[in-house]
Amino acid sequence: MIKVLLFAQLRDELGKETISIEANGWSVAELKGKMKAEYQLGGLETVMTAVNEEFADDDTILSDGDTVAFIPPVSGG
Amino acid sequence: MIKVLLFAQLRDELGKETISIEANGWSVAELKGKMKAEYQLGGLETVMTAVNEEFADDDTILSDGDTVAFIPPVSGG
Amino acid sequence: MNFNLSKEPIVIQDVIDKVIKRNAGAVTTFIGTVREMTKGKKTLFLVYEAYEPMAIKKLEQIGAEIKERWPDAETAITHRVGKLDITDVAVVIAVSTPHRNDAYEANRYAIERIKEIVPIWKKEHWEDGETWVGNQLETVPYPTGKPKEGDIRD
Amino acid sequence: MNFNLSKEPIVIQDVIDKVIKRNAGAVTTFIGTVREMTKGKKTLFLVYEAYEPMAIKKLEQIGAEIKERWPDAETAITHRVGKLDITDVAVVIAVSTPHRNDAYEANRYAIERIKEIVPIWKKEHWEDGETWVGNQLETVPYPTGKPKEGDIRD
Repeated sequence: MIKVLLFAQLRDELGKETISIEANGWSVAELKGKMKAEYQLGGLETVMTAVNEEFADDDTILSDGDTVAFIPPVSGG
Repeated sequence: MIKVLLFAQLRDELGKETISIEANGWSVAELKGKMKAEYQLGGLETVMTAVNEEFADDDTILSDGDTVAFIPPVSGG
Repeated sequence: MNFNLSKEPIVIQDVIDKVIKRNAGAVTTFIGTVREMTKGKKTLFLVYEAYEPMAIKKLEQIGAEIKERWPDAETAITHRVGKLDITDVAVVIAVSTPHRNDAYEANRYAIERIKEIVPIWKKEHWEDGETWVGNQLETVPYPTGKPKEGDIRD
Repeated sequence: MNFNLSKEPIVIQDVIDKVIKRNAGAVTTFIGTVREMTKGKKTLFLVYEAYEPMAIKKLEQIGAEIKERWPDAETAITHRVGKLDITDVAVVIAVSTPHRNDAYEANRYAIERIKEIVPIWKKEHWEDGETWVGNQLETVPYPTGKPKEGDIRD
């Protein structure tokens, strides 16, 4: 299983902070496609993605136990 | 009388903080000449001069009651 | 612990103390506070949310990047999370260096990088609603998750 | 009293508090501390002397100059006088503005102007002697009152 973390407007949109998905061997792009298809999560083409707390690109392959976070444009500071 | 204030190395050189001089109607340049001739005060060509707490140039004419300060290059901050 | 998040009000002096050194003649701080008016709209309060472990890692990374560019610099950053009122301190960045130009430049580098890579989000609460502020340049409220093109740096 | 001299240690927060405003999102501070090593020479302590009434006037003038260039800026400056040990705070400049770029630039303007026009002098005490530091750019010890040509800005 892959743990997916959602923040800010993404979390508000989905109504939950974390979900678990069977996605072993998927790319980040495939996971995004799934999030869009199954959860109607919008705007994912403009969010950054972190895998295990490091930024990752759409080609990154996921493994069981990974934590994926979708990072909407940040606004700290 | 004109009151003359000395700071930092100028004061150390002269050995006193203030002196009074009869200099009504003199220019700042004339006062500097007097300080050099009578007190052997060196380096006055590179100091700034303040008259009554405002920077003044060598042509400024002094009047009785004025306070003149010789301002060596500053090093605050 | 030069890089951290705080649920409590930030004590500015504590952040400064982390970077004071015998050979640092210059310390700059940047203090971000909650501003009441933004483009004519009145903010009541803000909520900052962070992806905490990653946010700390990214703050540490900014410190490492500064160290690479300005080897004598010492950096400390504390970012607040939770609810903040007007004038509350959201972030404190302190940088010490032997000479002052570096202290200004490294500090400015830090705030720019925070706005690019640190996973912290701000939700603005106004009299008539609330919105996640969505681009890191703070110029465009961004309720849909999709920044407009042509946003310019503040 | 946003511009003053202090015989006692400067409380940084007090200077910052003077510039915090509801519409100031950014505050920068510059904190000048006493550095131990300068060009390989070890400082034991410093003494700052000021032409006090004029120094305060000139600090106020810097505040007015900043106000002219950055009308939304609020500035406070406190400079220490007397004996200072290594790491003691010599000067604190706090500037608040609605947007951060201005806060950095106005702050930097203030420190440059202090080094040009504020009648404050620093006497360095080393293990083997003491000297009035004589050019405002802090690059040349200046025991004779006559700066060398070609000094460059720090």
